Amino acid sequence: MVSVEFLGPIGKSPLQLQVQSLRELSALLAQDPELSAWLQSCAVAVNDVLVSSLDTPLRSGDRVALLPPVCGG
Amino acid sequence: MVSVEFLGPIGKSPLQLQVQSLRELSALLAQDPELSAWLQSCAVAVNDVLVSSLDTPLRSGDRVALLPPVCGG
Amino acid sequence: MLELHQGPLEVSAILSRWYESQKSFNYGAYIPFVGTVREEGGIEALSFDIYEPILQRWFEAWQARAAQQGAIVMMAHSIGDVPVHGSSYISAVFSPQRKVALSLIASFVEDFKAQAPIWKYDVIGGQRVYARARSTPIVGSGLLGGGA
Amino acid sequence: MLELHQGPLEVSAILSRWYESQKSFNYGAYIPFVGTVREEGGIEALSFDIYEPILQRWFEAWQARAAQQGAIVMMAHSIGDVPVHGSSYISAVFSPQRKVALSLIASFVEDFKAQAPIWKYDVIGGQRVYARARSTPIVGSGLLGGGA
Repeated sequence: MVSVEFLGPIGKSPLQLQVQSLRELSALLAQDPELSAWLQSCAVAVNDVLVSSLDTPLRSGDRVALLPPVCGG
Repeated sequence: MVSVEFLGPIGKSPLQLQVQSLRELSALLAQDPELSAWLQSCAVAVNDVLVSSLDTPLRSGDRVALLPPVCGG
Repeated sequence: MLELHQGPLEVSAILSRWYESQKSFNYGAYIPFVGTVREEGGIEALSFDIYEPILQRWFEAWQARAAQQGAIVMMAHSIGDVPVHGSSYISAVFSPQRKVALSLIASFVEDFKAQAPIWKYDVIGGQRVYARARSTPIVGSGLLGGGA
Repeated sequence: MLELHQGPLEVSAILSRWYESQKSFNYGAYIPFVGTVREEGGIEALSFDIYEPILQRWFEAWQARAAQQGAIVMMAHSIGDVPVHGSSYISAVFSPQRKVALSLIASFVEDFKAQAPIWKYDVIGGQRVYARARSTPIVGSGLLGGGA
């Protein structure tokens, strides 16, 4: 199981999903109408490290986070 | 009479001189061996305004100041 | 040092504490940046969410980058509500050299605005509204958006 | 505000006083620059002479320049001796906008170093030695040096 967390303003409870890669996760999340608008503008972290490839493998216990546009300060 | 003040590290007492322009003053000061080394590196103010022309006229009562290289902070 | 505080920052206390903590270490320049909540658009306050684990990594990367120039960086940020005219953000650079310090504070603050995992909300009539139009997608955003 | 003080600056008090004086005026960014005397070359202190009338004019020109961008500048400097690890110089910018503030503090501090009529001396063994090698001729210097 991989946990997926939605940070900041997305306001959606975490999910537990059975996926092997970010590519798989992407396809799954795109089906959620509540999320599809966010996916275009979110960065993605795996175990708190930002990642840049859809081929990033996921293992059971991994934590994925979606980070919407930021504005600190 | 024009007063000429030597600021900061020059360490020379003010002079009272009878000169009509900065050009005249320049010629006069160049004769002072104590000063000639400073003239190349000093900025010049007349009545506390920095000036850039040797043709700046001087009137009686004007105050000229020589400002050597600076280093605030 | 990265500090997170509930509510507005005590600006004078923080500036003074940071200064005192470093004054014997021969840094020639100390440049803090203090961000204050502006009264505009009828807001009562700004409010902030922070994701601390990634903020901490971002900050550690900046500490390493500053250290390569002999400098150090510090940062404090608010969590939750900060009323108008309160301060929500302070960062600072200490450096032996003036030019390093001036350049570093600018790039540190700009990268903070673009990358730090912090979300801002306008508080209007007691409601918290995501400041979407003023927010910046983190570099690499949209990775999951091209999915089949 | 331009402040000249005998001896080292009370950094925390000045940063706090300036901050408090402006905190209700809706400036989004406050950036002070604090200059500290570094221990190097065996000095005990730095010492400063200031020619105040021209410094005041220089500062007023910067106030006007800052005002055109909706910002304000402040400055404090020491006269006389400032021991190692003491502060001799603080400047600051308040601005509605972050980018204006970051750009203004850099150009204000750099122009200060190049133009402000202040002379620095190393104090070594109780002697005051003009820091000639670290000093910069004011723009237009040498006017009287080409004389016949």
